[in-house]
Parts: sequence; C-alpha cells; structure tokens
Amino acid sequence: MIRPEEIKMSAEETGKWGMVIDQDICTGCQACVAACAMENNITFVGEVDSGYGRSMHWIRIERFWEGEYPEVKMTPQQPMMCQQCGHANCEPVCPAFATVHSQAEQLNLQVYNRCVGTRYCANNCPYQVRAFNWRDYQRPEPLQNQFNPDVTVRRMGVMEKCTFCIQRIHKAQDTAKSEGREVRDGEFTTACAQACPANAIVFGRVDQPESLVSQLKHRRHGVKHLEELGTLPNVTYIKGG
Amino acid sequence: MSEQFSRRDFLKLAGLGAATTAILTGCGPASRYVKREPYQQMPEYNSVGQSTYYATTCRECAAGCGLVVRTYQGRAIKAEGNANHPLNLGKTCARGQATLHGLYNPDRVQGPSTGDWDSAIQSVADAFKNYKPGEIAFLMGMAPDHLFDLVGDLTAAAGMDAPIRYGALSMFESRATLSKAAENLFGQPGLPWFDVGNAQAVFSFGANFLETWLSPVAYTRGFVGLRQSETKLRGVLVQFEARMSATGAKADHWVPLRPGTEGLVALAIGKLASELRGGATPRIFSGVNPAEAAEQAGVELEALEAMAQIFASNAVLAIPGGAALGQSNGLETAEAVLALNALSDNFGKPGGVYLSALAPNQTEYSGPASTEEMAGLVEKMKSGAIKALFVHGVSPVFELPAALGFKEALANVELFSFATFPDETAKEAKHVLPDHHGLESWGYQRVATGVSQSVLSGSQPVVSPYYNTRATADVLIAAAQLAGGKFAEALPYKDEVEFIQTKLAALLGEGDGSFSAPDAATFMAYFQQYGGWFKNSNALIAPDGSGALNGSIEAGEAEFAGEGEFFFVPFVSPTLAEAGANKPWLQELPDPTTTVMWNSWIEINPATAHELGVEDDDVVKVSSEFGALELPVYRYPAIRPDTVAIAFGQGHTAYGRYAENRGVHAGDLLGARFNEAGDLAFGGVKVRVEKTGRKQPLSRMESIMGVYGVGLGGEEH
Amino acid sequence: MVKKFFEWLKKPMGLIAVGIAFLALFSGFAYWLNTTQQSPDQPIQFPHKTHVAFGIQCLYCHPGASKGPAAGLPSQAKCWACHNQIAKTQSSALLAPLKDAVLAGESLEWVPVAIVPDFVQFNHRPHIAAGRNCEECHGDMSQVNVAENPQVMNMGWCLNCHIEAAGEDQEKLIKLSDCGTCHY
Amino acid sequence: MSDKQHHAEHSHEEHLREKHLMLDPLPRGKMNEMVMEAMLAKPTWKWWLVFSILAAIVAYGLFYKWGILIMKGQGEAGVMRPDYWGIFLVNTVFWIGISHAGTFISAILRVFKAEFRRPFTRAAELMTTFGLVQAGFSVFMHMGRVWLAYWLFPYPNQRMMWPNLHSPLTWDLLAITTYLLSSTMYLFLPLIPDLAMARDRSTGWRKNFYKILALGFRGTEGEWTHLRHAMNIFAFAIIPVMFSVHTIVSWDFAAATRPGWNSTIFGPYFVIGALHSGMGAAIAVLAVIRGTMKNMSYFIRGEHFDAVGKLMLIISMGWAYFFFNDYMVQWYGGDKWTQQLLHFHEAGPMGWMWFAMLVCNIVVPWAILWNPKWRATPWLVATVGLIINVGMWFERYIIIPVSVTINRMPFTWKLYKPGIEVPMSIGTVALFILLYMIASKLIPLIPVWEVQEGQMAHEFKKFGRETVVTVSELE
Repeated sequence: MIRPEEIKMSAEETGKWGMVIDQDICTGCQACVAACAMENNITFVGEVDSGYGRSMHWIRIERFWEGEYPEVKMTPQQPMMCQQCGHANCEPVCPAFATVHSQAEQLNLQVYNRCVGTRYCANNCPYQVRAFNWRDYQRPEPLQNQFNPDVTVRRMGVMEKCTFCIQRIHKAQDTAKSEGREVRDGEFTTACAQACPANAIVFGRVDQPESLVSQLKHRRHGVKHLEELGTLPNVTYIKGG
Repeated sequence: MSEQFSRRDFLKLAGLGAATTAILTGCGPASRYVKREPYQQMPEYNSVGQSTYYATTCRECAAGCGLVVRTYQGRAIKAEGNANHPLNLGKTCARGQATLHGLYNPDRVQGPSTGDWDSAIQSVADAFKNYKPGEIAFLMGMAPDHLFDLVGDLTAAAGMDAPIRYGALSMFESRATLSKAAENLFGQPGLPWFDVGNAQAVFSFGANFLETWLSPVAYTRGFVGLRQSETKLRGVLVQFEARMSATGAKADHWVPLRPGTEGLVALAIGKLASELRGGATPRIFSGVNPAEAAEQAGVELEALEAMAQIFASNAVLAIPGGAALGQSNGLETAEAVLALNALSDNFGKPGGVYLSALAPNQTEYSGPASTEEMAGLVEKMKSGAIKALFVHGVSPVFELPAALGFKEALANVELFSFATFPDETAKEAKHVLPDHHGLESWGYQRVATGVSQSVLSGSQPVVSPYYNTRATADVLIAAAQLAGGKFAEALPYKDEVEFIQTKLAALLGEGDGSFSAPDAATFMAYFQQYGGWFKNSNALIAPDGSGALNGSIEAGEAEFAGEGEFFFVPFVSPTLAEAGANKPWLQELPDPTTTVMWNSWIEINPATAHELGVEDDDVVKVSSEFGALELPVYRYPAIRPDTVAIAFGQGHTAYGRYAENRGVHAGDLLGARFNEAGDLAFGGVKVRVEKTGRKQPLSRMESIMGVYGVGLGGEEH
Repeated sequence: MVKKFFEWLKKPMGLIAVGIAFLALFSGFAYWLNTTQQSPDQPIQFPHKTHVAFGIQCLYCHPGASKGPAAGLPSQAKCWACHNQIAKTQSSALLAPLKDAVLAGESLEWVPVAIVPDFVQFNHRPHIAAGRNCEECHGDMSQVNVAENPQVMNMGWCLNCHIEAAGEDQEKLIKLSDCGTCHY
Repeated sequence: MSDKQHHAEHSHEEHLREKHLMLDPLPRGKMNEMVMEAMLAKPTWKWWLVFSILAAIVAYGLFYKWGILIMKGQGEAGVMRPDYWGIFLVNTVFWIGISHAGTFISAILRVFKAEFRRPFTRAAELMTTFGLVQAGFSVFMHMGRVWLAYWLFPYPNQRMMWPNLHSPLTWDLLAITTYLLSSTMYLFLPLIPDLAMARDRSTGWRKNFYKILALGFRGTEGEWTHLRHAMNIFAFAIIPVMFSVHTIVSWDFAAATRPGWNSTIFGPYFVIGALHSGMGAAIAVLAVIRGTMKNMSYFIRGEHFDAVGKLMLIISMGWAYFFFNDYMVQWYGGDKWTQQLLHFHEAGPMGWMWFAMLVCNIVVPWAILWNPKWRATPWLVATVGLIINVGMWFERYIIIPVSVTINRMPFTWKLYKPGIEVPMSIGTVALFILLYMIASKLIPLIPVWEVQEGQMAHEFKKFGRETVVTVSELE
C-alpha cells in the first residue's frame, strides 16, 4: 500500500528488478515469446481464440508502420510485457488482493489461486499485458511432460501475466543464500532475456548502480512507456540507434 | 466454552473447514489423488528434487546451435542455449525454444509400422540383400551429420550411390548457388560467411539472415555488432528485395526492386559507386547502364544513386541470398553481388567475406544436393533405376515442389521412412521405422557456417526415448549385420555410440581444441559435457577475390514461367520454417512481419488489393502454371504492387493435428525450373490472383484497427 | 396416506424418527469427511518407527530436503541396498511388494502424505537452513508406522509460523509474509 | 345560479373526479375487494402461456447457459483482450439503473409528498428488488471463478485474507448488498398493512402465507404510528443509499485509468442515467399492470402517466445535460486517446449505436412528452419508456465494451462480439418479468391503504362559486 506522500516520481528510487529493452536491435524473431511460453507453462489457445484477442502471450512484440510505399518503414519492434510498475494500476482495483505488490521483490504479483476473475486488473492495465484464462485450455498427452515444476499451471478463470520469472529470482536468491552471498548481477536472467539472440533484453537490479541494466538505462536514452500516468514502470525502452 | 476452545482444537476445526472448502471448491489439498513413483535406480548425476542439465545440439534446423536442456525427474523441461557453444553463445531462436513441443508432441510416430523392431530391421536387411546396390538410394536431411557419415560409409562399402542430402531450407537458402558462385569467383567452393558484425554497412540482396538463412542466431549476433559497437559508428543496413522480410524490416533503407533484377542493380550500384569514388570503372561494371537498370528494377534512379552514395563512402559488405538467388539468373546475381565486395576490398578481412570454416572432421566443403539433383533422383525413381529409397530427416513429399513429381515417383519404389513425426513422406512409406527425437538421440553436427571457428557440435540424449522408437544408426547397423557380407564389414559397430566414438577418435590428437583428453572414452565424455568440440583459433578461409572485378557478368533478365500478372515471392516462415508446423506454440507465435498465427496468407500491396477489389481476409485464388491455391489476403504495406508473397511452412496434409489441413503449401505454385547452379528458381513464377468472394478471417496478434486504422471510422491510416 | 404420514411426523415418535434420520445423515457425512482426512493406503505399510529406531536419519532417505524444494522418495535401489542384506526381506509378507517390485523392475506407487497444492511453491531448503526440524512439520516419525500429517498444512498454519519466525524483524516479516514467497 | 351554470359546475367536478384518483374515493372495503380480485383472478390460458414461455427462456437462457458458462469458462462469452468487460457488466449497470426508479418514485416522492405516487409505489419498489436480483446475477455471471465469489465478502478465515477495500469493486459489492437489503425492507414495510388486508380476505394456504408475512398486523393506532415512523426513517435513509449506489457503480469506471472512463462527472451522470432508464421501465410496468390486471384502470389513470411523463421529460433533459457535459469536458481535455475514443464512438463500427442512443434518450422523449395529451396516453408513454431503456442499454454498452476497445495500446484494439451473453441477457429480462407475474399473484400490487389515505386527505371545497380541491395534512 503506497500512500501519496510515499510516491516518488523518480523511478530510480523505486523498484528492484528491471529490464532494458533495446528496440534498435530487437529483430522481432519471437524467440523471447517462445522461451517465455516454455518456461512459464503458458498455454496455446488455437487459431480462433488467438485471433479473437485471447492469446495467452506474456510478451507481445508490437510493430507499426510509417509512411507509404515505397517509403514505408516498420517501426522498431517493441516487446511489451508486464512493466512491473512501482505504482501499478492493476493492484488497487482487485477486490480480492489477487494482484498485489511484493514489498520484498518490488514486483506486481499475480496470485493465481486468489483470483476470482473479475478482470478489473486487466481492464485497468494501461499496457494491456495481462492474459486471462478464458477457457480450460487442454494440452494433450504427453505435452504436459514439459511443464516447469516451478511454475503453477493455471486453469480456467484466472488472470496471469509476466512475473519477471520470479521462480528464477527465488532460485537464484536461494542458491546465493545457501552459499552465504548476495545474488551477482548476470548470475541468472529471465527466460526471454536468456533466449534473445540479439541480447536486446537485459534484466537485472535497477537499484544497484553498477548492474548492467542500470548502466544501460543511464548510458543510452531510455524511455518508459506511459510514464505520464505515474505508474513508475520498471522496463526501459531504448528506441533509437 | 471459549476457554475450552484451545488453539489446537481451533486448528483442527479450521482444518475441517478447509477440507470442506476443498471439496466444495475442488482446489484444496489433493494429496490422496496423487501417486508418486520413485526412481527404481537413480540415474547418474541426478539428485532428488534437483534439475539436471544436459548439453546437446538443436535439431530444429541444420545450423547446429548448442543447447542445454533442463531435465527434471527424467522429463525435459526447458531448452536453453549453450553459453559455451561458439555458434550461438547461449542463445536460441524461437524454433529452438519450441523443440520440446516436438519431443512431447502428441502425434509422434510411436513405433515401427511392422509392430516390432526385429521384423522392421529384417525388412531393411532384406532390402539390402534383395536389391542391387545401384537400386538403393538414401535421401537424408540436413541433420544430423553423424548419420550422414554412417550412411556414407555404408554406401561406399556396399557400392551404392552416396547419400543425397536435401531440405527445403537449403533450397530457399540457395546453398548450391552460393557455393557455385564462390567457386566461380574464388576458384574454391564453399559456403561464404559474411562478417556482418564488423562491417560499416551491409547491402543485403534478398538475404533474410535474421530469419532462417543459414544460421540466423549467429547472424543476429552479427547484426547487433553492425548496429552497436564500441569501436565504430552504427552500421547501415540496406535491403534489396521486392517484399519486405523481417530482415528488411530492420533495414535503414529498403529498396523494393523487381524480382530477378538484384544482380543488375548490384552492378549498377557498383558502377555508380566506383564513379563516385573516382578512378577507372572496373571492367565488370562496364556493361551496365544504371538508368536502364533502375528502369528494369522498377525503382527510381535517385534511389540507386543514394545507395551508391552510401556504398562509396563506406566499406560495404554485400550479401547475396535467399529470394535473389532463386531465379533463373540466380548464379549471375550471386556472382555480381559477391563481386561488389571487391569494391570495398573486403575479401578475407574483418567486416568482409570469408569462406566458412570447415568442421573438425571435414576435409572439403560438401553441400546439400541442389533441387536439380533431386529432380535427377526423381527421374531415376520414375524410370525404375531406383527400387528402394531410404528417407531420413526430410519429408520430400512436402518439401519438394509438387511439380517435381516426387510423390508420383514413389509408386515405383519401396520406401523406408525413418520419420519421427507422421509426415507426408511417412504416410506414403511402406515401412516406417521411427527415429528418436533429436533430444533423445546421440550424434554430432558439423557447424557449416556462422562462426569463425571450426566447430563440431555434439548431441546426447537428454531423456530416455518416450516411445518405442529406435535410433536410425542403430537400425542400419543391425540391418547391415543381419545382411552380412560387405554390409556388415562397412558397419562393424556395436551401436551408434561406438560409431560416434570411432569417428571422434580422429580428433583425439588434434591440438588447439576446446578441450583435450587422454583417451577416446574421456574425449567422448567431455564431448557430451561441453556439447561439442571446437578449435580455438579462427579457421575462416580467406578467399582469393583478386580477379572479381575483372570478370564479366551477364546479369541477364530473369525468366518467369506463366502468364500471371504478379511476381511471386515464396519465403520461409521465420517462425515455422519447413518443419515447425506441428509444434503448437510455434503455430501460436505471430509471424514477425504480419503477426498472423495458425494460418497462411497472401501478402498483397494495399493499392493492388484495391485494384483487385479485395479487402483483408478476402479469400483469393492464386494460380500459377503449376498449381493453384486459395487463401486469405493480408494487405501488406511493404511489398511491390506487382508482387505477391506467400510463406512456406503450412499446408500439411499429414504431420499431426496442429499442422494438418492448416493454411496452404506455397510449394504447390512452384515449377521445376532451375538456375545455372541447379538450385530451384522458386522466384521465377508468375501468378494470377482472382477474387473468390469468400472471406476467412486471419488470426492476427496485431489490431487491424490500431495498426492500419481499418474499422476505426474515418480515413484509414 | 401422505397426509397420515405427515400427521404421524408431528407426533413424538415421528419427531424422534426425524431426529434419528437427521443424525444418521449427519454422521454419514461426518464419517465420509473423516475418511478424507485419514492417512492414505500405501503399497507397503512402511514402518517409519522401525527405521528411525535403527538410527537412520531423515536426510538419508530424503536428501532433497536439505538441497532444494522436494525432499523426495528414496529410489528402490536405495531400499534394496540394505534390504538385500536382510534375511527377513525374503520372507516378510510386509516386504513382499518391495521384493517383487525390485525383482520385476517395476515401480512402487506411493501416495504422498504431506503435500501442498499446485499453486504453492514450497521449498524445503530454507526451512532446514532456518533450523527447523523435520518433526516440527511432519511429526515425530519414531512414533508412527505409515506417515501421517500431524496437522492440516494450510495457509493459516504456514503464515502463523512465518509471522512468529519473523518476530520483530520488519524486513524478515515483509519477506516471509509476501504473497510472492510461495505463490507464483 | 342557473341550471346551466350548476350543471357546468357539476360536470367540472365530475371531470376532476374522473381524472384524479385522489378525488374519486371508493369505500375501503370496495377497494380492498378490487385489489384482491385482481390478485386472485384465476390465471387465464394466456397468462399461463406467457408464464411458460418466460419460464422456458429463464431455464434455458439464464440457468442452462449459465451452467455452460461456468463449465466452459468466460471464453463462451464475447470478452477478450482488450474487452475484458462485456455485456454482463452492461446488464449489471442497466439493472441497477432500473432498480433505481423504484426507490426514487417511492422514497423521494414520499418524502416530497407527491400525491400521484400513491397507487404505484408498490409496483415501483418491486422493480427495485427484482432489478437488483438481475444485477446480482449479471455480476456473478461476469466472474471467471464465480464459485469463489464468497471471497469478496469480509469474513474471518485462516488465510488471514480480507477483501481489498481499495477496490471500487469491493465498494460496489458492499453498496449493492446494502441497497438490496434496505430496499427489500423498504418494500416490505408498506406491504404489511396490505398483507394484513389480504390475510383477512383469503383462505387456505394463502391465509397462512399472509399470516406469516403480515407479522400480526392488526391496524391499531400504535402499530400505524410505528409503521409510519419506520417508513419515514427508511424513506429518508434510502435516498442517500440510492444516490451512493449508482455513484459507486460509476466509480468502477471513473476510478479506472482508461480514456473515456476517467471522468469526474460520471457519478451524477450515472445517477441521472439510472433514473432515466428506471422511470422508463416503471411506466412500462404500470402500463402493463393497467392493461392486463382487473380493476386497475381505476387505480392507474392517465394522470399518473402524465405525471411520470413530466418527470421523464425533466430527467431526459438532465441526462442530456450531463451527457454533453461529460462529452464536452472529455473532448476539451484533448488527450489523444480520449480524442480517438470519442471519434470511435461516433464514426466507428458502433457509431449507429451511439446515434441510436441519442435518439432514444433525447429525441424521442422530447418529441413526445412535451404534449400533455400524448403524455396521458398510457401505451405511448410506455413505449417511450421502453425506447428510453433501449437507449440507456446502448449507453452502457457504449461505455463498457465499445469504450474499452480503445486504450493506450493501439496494437491491442479489438471490437467486442457478444456470444453466450445474448441468451443470458434475454434470460434476465424474462426472469424480471416472470418475477412480476408471480408477484402479481402473490402480493397486492396496489397499496390500498396508501390510496385511501390520499383520498381521505383530498376533498372538494367551495369558496364562493369556485370548487377547489384541498389536501389536508394527515401525518
């Protein structure tokens, strides 16, 4: 719960984990999307539902067009996932506390088992990055063998979204703790960042100035989406070359 | 009352409540509905509750990227890139990620068609014995290489024809053309390797190197180097192609030229650039008139001049590839574009053109068969010269253009398929002897291109086989021994692993390796552990391109079959490629340029669509001289108005529930015309487009309203 | 007829009958509820008591507990390593399933006793590292044969202990009561 | 005074009597009889036909389809990204709106002592309760896991979890629950004397039924005093509840960060909208009661349609004011997404609905209700009422699924296409009517005591040559 006087409008002072996404080198190859789906047990929904806006992707790569043929240009690909806002719009509107702010990790949690499916959070998310389980999508035998045991398999009627691979965060912290040290920068990363052939996604601690994300964020001109809404997103986009 | 209500009782009561809730809500503690089987014998390197990671090689395409697969209690959970593998440095493409959807695909072939392996192996042995060596042919896919070597040993010893390798990807990459052009220009065949990362600017003539071309993960790394480097300015990418590919979408300049004029334009730019630089115009460019070239290519002369300006002021790397080479004049185009590099004097220099390093156990370049050679095979099948055909790792019924008549020719041969999935070829086969999935297999793969080192990538099973499948190498070894004689002598191995170990033994003494080992067994163990063996030094071959500018190239006009009014650009779907359609998550991935999922579409310029009177999602009939397809329209803003494009990858008639009867097969429109290197002129077809009046909504990730303004009201934007 | 029956129901005997019927239904339901709370049938009535009495440590058979999320079941090979050398294994009826399974190369199917729902990501390691003993959650195994849960493992139970463990330490409390510690 | 004059005088009085229920008194017993007769009339085959058709629609459209929805998930409905909210919430807002008029007519008019209210407070209050039932159903239909709906209520549990009091949905649920409880009480209190009347005039199971419900009301002075006090308290107390409920409903939208929703005027705009649709529904209900039940043309007359018609006209003007105020401010704000949305409203694929909304909510009522003669024509006013309801349903449809099409991420814009919502919506309408049909057979729809009370207070008095109607203060 954030009281108004606690809201700091500079994102540097909030947040723990963050991402920097370089749109100049993102090729839109969808490797991150596939990696995310494989890591997080995301279901596929088939042709009809995916065309009707019911796909469960936690990342979608946006692109627009500029100009007319032959001067037409594709705008830089823009992978959109949960921005893990420091002051998220989804959190206060959930009547059941199913989407809450993690004080420990500074992430927007989605507690699947608490979700009753009012879909208010998704409605209120300015980034439209939440995916709802519209049906009980089946994955026929033996596809379930691939399920990641560290991630809950969601069923019909609950909301889900990018978690910044919180299972990996926990695992890395657990390992570090068992070895009596802090988590090192780059010791682990999210599934999308790990797969990205262009290294366009970099993940790490935004509250540690020496981490790679912090460096990238400051070295190159990054923007945050819809920052004017005061959401304090933790994903920074680098647009130009 | 309340004092009797001890805390323990409260917990009990609460528990009772929870149990009731669990029953009512169906999501409480489900313990008693679960069964757990402990290991009978804990596998090596495993420990309870911990994941085990195995290094292996990705088999989704032939590039040979290293994978590390996370397994948990005998199940493969996640495929990651192998960070120690020099080709992909820990990265993967989308197809590599989805490889587990192949492993656990619900529609795999679950056992040999005969029911048991003994009779299956007997049938192979019978074929060896009953047919003359010349009547037996092996058709192999682009991967894996160890099996190719094994079959090579077998055929050589038994006096059969050497195995033929082929894949739709190699066709669309025009590998034969590239190698032939290198031979003509440098006097040495080989797969050129382009050092994109160190270039100042890249002129790509149809090379879709960020998608499927040769080694997309490695080339993407190169692209990042081009764009971002500590030591040089941001490099420029110029893409010359009629239809904007996902690679073209990342380009700073996209030059939409008429298909088949790439060579001409390359020469014209060379001429303009050399004039801008001053000095004598090299001989190779002397016969070109830039104004005419621009006219023929359907672009403004100013556009070519602007590109020439960039060329003149940068050390430019020119890449010929993909659609540009799949034309009747493809070889000339390849030579012209390669020669252009001579202007930048970058042969064998950083940021320039090399010939790819040969793999550790390779002595000379050997490429896949050209489509013309495949046509030769089909001829032989038809004429009865070949009576038994063994197919592994490729589905020619799907991957070859129907016009070649492969399927019809199968009537005359006894077909053995080693397919893991029930593909179109397996459906035609008399015998299906399913191989393991790549993640269940041993093997090695030579990295053909993409990296400066010489790399042999290793595979090992990360999980035990899920179905009653058997390694093809083991089947052939067993059959050869059953057949006896020279067959048995050719393959004197206990099993596949022994064969691989024997082959690797040659590397044991070699220096400069990523690791060394005292004996073969240790070497094999390290080979698996690291996911391969590679040399530490740069093994690229610097080509001799000294004469490149002094030759003369007739970049003649491309020939087109058919009377249609549109050029036709078939391109490999970047997410599905030739064999991804059976993986549901690959189907659900939006196409990088159009964001279409689960289907095929035809890309038509909006202006052309307007002329044809078609809207988005209108089904049109596309017909060439060789076939016709019906599919919905995607009004694609970045394609020439005189060109239409269809992705290759869908339109399966078999291959499992996620692939079957989905979309159309772009290959059905293609003819059997080849370029001088023997590669299919897949771009040399003209098509007609007619409205059918039906509609079929495409599943798009994008909003047609938000991106194109369709249905928003008011003017479209 | 029906009317008569309703009339009878209003009489004392009828009321008693109604009471008995209600009680019977209720006890039936209670019994059924109770059956869902019993420790389940196992392929072998495994005597934890005996093994603990031999001085075998918990972590010998369930080593995963100190390393990661799952404590795990011992592989049959591990059982056999000892039981192979115990004469009684050959004769005991109780051990017959083990013998049969090992010799036939088949798996025993155990029913887990202590289990949390799918949506709870429980990790043994930090609990052991924090100095918790196995019996604090799983009960004293030297007293029981087939393992049974000494308490219902629900969220209130988890949370109680977490809050107690945090004590006055605010940072620890935040970490230990964060939804994302267990649910993701 | 000439004969002629006298005659004119007399006919003037006659005329007034004919026109005004309050000036046309009948003995209490007679009125009781009339109401009882209307209630106890044996259902005709037509009644049964309509009843069974409605019951079938409810069984299929509402319950069977709801079962399907629960089994198969919200994918059966038309909702998706970005239209996470669809017709179920349209219906929720719509039915809450309808339920408003009941309380409005009854409580506000009672507080302000508007005499024309007397015969139809009951019918209006029933509308509140029955409307809220549909609203409740609709909101539960909307939930992805409706079987866990109890998590939204504050109750102690071992998880130490409470509902989120930051969420407008939680306020909403609490407000609606409060409203449902208080409006049911408010329906019940004035019903007591009529139930007692019915008890005294019926036999068999009905007698027992009314006996229990009438709580032993005998009509003593003390009982009346208590009842009056209670009703007064409720009438005053329920007015702020009523305003708050729809304001809170509006906060579900106004408190959200969405273009088109984030509007400060939504509170009163929703309240007036609710009254708009509620008055329309109430008048339609009155027309049906008058047309289908015995003796009702005595109780419900043209004057009532005229009075409600005037109210409808005023409310329509109020709605128009708030609508254009809301539009104006949003447009003037100049936010690019809001601009896009406003443009989409008018010119987009649902533009027809936007214009139809304006026609139904403004053009039609203004064109018809200004004319006193038309205003007193029951079928016409009822038709206008129904048209207003269509318009108001459109308004909610535009606010919810049409507006959420446009958000700040154009890559996701998509148009909503309803699925299973259609039969389920029809099911709620059918259930609403069905409940009325059942109620008409079970409880006196006309509060006889209230009518009689009014009639006793009215009388003709002669001042010189003028005959004047006087009203005395009863309470």
